[in-house]
Amino acid sequence: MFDPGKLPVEVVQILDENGNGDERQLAAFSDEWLLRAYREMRRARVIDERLLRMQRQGRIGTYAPFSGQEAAQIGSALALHKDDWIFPSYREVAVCLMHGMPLEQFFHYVQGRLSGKRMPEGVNIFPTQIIIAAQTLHAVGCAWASKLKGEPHVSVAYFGDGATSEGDFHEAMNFAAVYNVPVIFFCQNNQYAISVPYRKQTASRTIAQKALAYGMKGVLVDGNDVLAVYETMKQAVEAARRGEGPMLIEALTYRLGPHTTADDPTKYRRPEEVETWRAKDPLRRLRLLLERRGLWTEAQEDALVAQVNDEVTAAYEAAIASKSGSIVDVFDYVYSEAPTLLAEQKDEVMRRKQRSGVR
Amino acid sequence: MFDPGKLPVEVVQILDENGNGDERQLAAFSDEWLLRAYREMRRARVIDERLLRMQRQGRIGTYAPFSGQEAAQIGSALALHKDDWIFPSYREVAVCLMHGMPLEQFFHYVQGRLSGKRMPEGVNIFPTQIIIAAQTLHAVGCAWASKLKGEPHVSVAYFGDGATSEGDFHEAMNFAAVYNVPVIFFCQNNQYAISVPYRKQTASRTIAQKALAYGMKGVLVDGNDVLAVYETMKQAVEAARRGEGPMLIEALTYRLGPHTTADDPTKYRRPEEVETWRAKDPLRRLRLLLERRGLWTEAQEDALVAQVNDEVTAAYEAAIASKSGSIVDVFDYVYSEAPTLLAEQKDEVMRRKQRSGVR
Amino acid sequence: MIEAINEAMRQEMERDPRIIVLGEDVGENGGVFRATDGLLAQFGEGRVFDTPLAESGIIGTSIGLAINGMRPIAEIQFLGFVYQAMDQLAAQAARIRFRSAGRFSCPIVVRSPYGGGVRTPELHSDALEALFTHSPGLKVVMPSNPYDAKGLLISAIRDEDPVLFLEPMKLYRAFRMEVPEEPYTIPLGQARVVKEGDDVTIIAWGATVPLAAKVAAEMEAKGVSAEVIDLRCLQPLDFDAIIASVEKTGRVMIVHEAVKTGGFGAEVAALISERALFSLSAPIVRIAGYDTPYPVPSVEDDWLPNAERIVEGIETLLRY
Amino acid sequence: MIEAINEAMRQEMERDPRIIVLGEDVGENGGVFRATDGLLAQFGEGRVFDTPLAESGIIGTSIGLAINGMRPIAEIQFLGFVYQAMDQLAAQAARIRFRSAGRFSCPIVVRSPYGGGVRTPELHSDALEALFTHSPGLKVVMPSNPYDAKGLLISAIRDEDPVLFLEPMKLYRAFRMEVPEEPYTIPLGQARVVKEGDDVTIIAWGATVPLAAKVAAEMEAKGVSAEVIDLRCLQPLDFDAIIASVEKTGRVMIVHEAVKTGGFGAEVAALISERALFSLSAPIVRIAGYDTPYPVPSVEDDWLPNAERIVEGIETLLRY
Ligand SMILES: Cc1ncc(C[n+]2csc(CCOP(=O)(O)OP(=O)(O)O)c2C)c(N)n1
Ligand SMILES: Cc1ncc(C[n+]2csc(CCOP(=O)(O)OP(=O)(O)O)c2C)c(N)n1
Ligand SMILES: [Mg+2]
Ligand SMILES: [Mg+2]
Repeated sequence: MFDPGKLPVEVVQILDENGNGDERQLAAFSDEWLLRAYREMRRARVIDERLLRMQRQGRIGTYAPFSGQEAAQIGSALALHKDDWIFPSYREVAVCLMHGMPLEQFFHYVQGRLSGKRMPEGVNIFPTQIIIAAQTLHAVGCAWASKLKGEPHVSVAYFGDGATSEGDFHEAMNFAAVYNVPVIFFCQNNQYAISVPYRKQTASRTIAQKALAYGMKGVLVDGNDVLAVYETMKQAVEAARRGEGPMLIEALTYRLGPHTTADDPTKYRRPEEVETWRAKDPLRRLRLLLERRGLWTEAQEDALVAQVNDEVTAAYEAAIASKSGSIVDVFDYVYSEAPTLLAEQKDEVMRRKQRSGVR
Repeated sequence: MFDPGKLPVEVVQILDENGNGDERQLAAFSDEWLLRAYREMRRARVIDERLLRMQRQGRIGTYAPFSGQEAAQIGSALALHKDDWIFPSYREVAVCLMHGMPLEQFFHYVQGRLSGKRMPEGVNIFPTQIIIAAQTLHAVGCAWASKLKGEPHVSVAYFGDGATSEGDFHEAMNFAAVYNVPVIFFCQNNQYAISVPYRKQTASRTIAQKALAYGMKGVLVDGNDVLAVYETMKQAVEAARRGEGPMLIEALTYRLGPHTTADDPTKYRRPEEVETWRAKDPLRRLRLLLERRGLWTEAQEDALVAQVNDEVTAAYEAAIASKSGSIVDVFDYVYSEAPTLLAEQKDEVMRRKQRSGVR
Repeated sequence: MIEAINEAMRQEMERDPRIIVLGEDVGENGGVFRATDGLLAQFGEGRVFDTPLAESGIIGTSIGLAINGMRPIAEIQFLGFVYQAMDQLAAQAARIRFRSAGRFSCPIVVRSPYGGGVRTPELHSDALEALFTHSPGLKVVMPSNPYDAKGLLISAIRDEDPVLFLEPMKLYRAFRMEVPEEPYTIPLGQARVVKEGDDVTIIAWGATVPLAAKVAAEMEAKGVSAEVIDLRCLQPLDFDAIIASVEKTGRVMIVHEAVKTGGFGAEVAALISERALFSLSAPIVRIAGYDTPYPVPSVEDDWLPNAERIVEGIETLLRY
Repeated sequence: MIEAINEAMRQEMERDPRIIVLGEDVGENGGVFRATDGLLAQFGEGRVFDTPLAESGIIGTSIGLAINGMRPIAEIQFLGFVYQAMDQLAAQAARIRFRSAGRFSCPIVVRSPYGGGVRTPELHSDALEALFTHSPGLKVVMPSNPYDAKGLLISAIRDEDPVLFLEPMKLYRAFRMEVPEEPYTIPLGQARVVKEGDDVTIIAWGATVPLAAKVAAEMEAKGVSAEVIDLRCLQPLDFDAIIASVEKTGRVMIVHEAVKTGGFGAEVAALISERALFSLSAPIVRIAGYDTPYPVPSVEDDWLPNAERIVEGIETLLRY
């Protein structure tokens, strides 16, 4: 009898909520690394907060904020090589920025422009996936190709707790294990799929244990501890690169904000719950450690925030200033070459555009 | 870390390959019960062999034989109440016969008649599912309805090892556990999905452990031991009836014949492998036990075989003799009432039929 | 319109205890558009279910619920996600009656918002009705205003067949319209003449109906008398209403949001060219989404059928 | 035809090491119809993969393989199972180019047997091409004979877009036809005039082409000159070939196996009624599957388009 009640559950943690941890384990992280991780998380938080505000001001379209999930995103992305492949959902903005997505491009995206969809050449990020869990299969295929070509790159599928309920997640996990390909399934369990809480999503105590169904290893990590996330991810990535196959990582975290700017979380969760999680904020605990080590001051914080704010403003303005695409462009990205009937439609649109002048 | 390599694996077995077992455990089964189980398995085997032969003679259409899986099918079906619901795939002929499907109706089915699709009123068997794993969701919904209505019936989804790779299986397991509904997932792991062997299907050592991904219990049972299958199934069914929710049962067995009559298994498996499994035949081991107890003779065997053969012949002839449906009937089962354009098509067909006479 | 839909479900749930509601975020949250708002509070956890995130699971379990005596109303959060449930809809729900030669039926309603013009992310705006009108066994209903939405949804809920009920997202809050408080039904398969006219027939459904009606009203001022027909239901289809109008005007325009090629407009045009060919005095015009994926928000208004394109189409028709 | 398909894959795999084959039972077993027979033996376990039983998984991983430089040929064992992969085909593969604004393309070929007349169980005979011709970004190819099958498949494999390659199961072993040994291509999007004629145009694809050709030949003896056009590709569509023939004959019949309502025949009829209306001297006739689920083997021959129905249709057309 396989009894889920008897599975031992451990959570990997290095830095606790108050910035404390086992000194021997902490010693593995250089000051430089700690500063970098903190700076990246702070940058991500500032960008997220700005984007949220800009959406409220009507400057950008619907936006899915990630505040609270910085450690999971930055910690995992820090463990990757530039040539590794990332398959994000809509919430992995911090991951994408770390992995080379220009901030200006993201503005194109949230302004609903076609140009927002094109990653620069050489940035190995697959277009943001809207269909929950569909990208997990693409990541497996991509990793499979790396393996067949003998290339050392790892693919990472990012997804949420809700995504684990979809059939595609299951098929992806199974294919990955059967073909033993270098893919990491990185789940940010932020406790909610829009309004649906974890306990309504699955009766499984953890997501990590779902790996057992595929003969795969699964790890549960404190997703608000950037050190633990990095360490876990690094080990998984190295194992995958060595040909040891896929792994599932569950990063336990929390979405502090709404699901998207169209969502009102007060409909489905109590403020006290949010407060409990605020105490576990990933930035706060690392900052406590840095301060204790005398590595970070209020002045540095202010300077960083100001700098990122300028960066955001500049990126936004550059996006606004660049020419917006038109309906005409749409026809160019359907096939390698537009079939006759489609080309006719494009002509019709161009004629109409010309007649009515540039709008 | 959840490490699949560390999961202990046990197989429930009561009767071993040579018909031996722990006497205390065996004592729980009455002679009557043992005889009934044997008779049903023998009947199933005779029917299966006849159907296979009839297909080779061109008397019936494509057929998916189940020889080797009698213990799994009969053992599980014996543990059910008539009001319980069964959701079979194409291979659960023995289950369906046990649960009330008239043999004659099955002949209608394999002769490709519409009438073969209609279970008699009161027989709670859902139409044979062709789309692998799709029925697992129907079983969950049906069990959910029983729970909502406060009825004590259990639903059973039957499927194979291959089916566990489909997204629908995953979604069904997850829904079942989340809503804690009285459904049993009964997997006959017969080692192959057409030509694909178990090891290419999943990297998981067992199917039973897949239950852990859903916070569900999973049991691995020797599927060629009708006593173990019955006992395991009975416990699962009773627990479900008590409101303790779903369970996954993996019955380890083997498909001795081809996938279907259109399949040539010599393309993908060696005769020695089949021989190994023949030694584990579910009928043989129970017969050895019966004989040791002096409950069964060659004469009884011959009489039973003859009787079932007569039964098959009679059912076949009755099916042949009954009027075959025509294309006209097809239009009556699309909607509760045929929309105008569909009714027109029916008229067209009837006119054509009349003009060309009954063909 | 969203209130009319909510009211229809509430009243039917009061009438029939077998009706349950399930889907993603339909419970506490009341649906991402508030279509199911208040239902959990009124009917409790035994009637309204937040499901795991799995569309095939939602439809597949609904089938099992239906054959065992329940009447599920399932929500697919946006129609673009229905691809995940195609097998359960088109190969399972649609064929239960057929597969069991009438022993079982599958009375489920699948509600889903669809359509563009509201600046959604990718795959939230697709109009995919044609996938289902090509799937025998399914009924397909597409209301264009609150009154119809309520009456058609109640009919759909009471229907013995699986019904796909597609709600034009853009119209959810576009109307102020008095809707009778008491429950009422509108038979599935009856088109509605939105506006009578003699010169041109405009056939539309769902989101494009108010647009067509508006353009028709404007054209009236210019001396063009356009008849506007709201199909309301694509399956069953009120073919008589179409033919009657075509015979009167001889000029036909079909307006839908789905991509043109293989859209349901093709079927309407084909039926006309089969049964009323000689009534036509001009080639049939289809105004539809272009043959591309639904585009990005910044250009969607130019992609969707709009007044400009409809006027152009009418002018083309009148040239004959 | 099955040999031609096998040969096309083999020769292309010899040419291009990026090509791999994956699907259920395509390895050891060589495919349930032997389409991939011998490929595993020749190219080994690094090029030919028996996959787990999961259609969405097959297409979804093929996409990932393709964007990272491989050229996967995926098999869906029977087209009726493609519903399970609808999202990965219509919402993913089809939109990769669009979604990445041209950064990525998705050169995969999805082969699948389809069509009736061979006494299969349920959901093994469905003709579902219309689901994909309504999904921009996909190409849809449907050969009707061994020569075309080889040339079209090689083109599909070399194409930069996702191609759905639908093989009429009934024709797998229906021909003895000499097929050139060397690799050759037939451009996607060119119809073929199977037989010239002046009185009636019969438009068909895939399985119905030989049937239409046979009836046309028989009608010739009765003094009716029917032109038969094999579309070969539905997307891109050779619309010029259709118009040219319609302008010549003025009488059009479309023959396909898929259910009539919403089938690709509707699109062809709609296009004609849009662009060649005044060339028509008779209403367009569609001979297709009826609007029911594909039926049981005992009655399928009466359900499918057959000679009797085609002759009837021609007689109807000639009455005008
Ligand atoms: C197939 C599909 N179904 C439903 C949705 C609508 N939807 C968007 S986000 C979301 C919740 C996702 O939850 P989770 O996977 O936990 O990710 P999170 O948003 O928490 O990061 C839902 C239901 C979708 N985009 N795709
Ligand atoms: C969705 C789907 N994919 C593929 C098939 C074709 N097919 C029929 S049976 C089968 C193998 C099933 O294997 P398993 O689940 O182990 O059941 P078994 O046949 O061994 O009883 C396959 C691939 C199908 N019927 N449905
Ligand atoms: Mg989440
Ligand atoms: Mg099997």
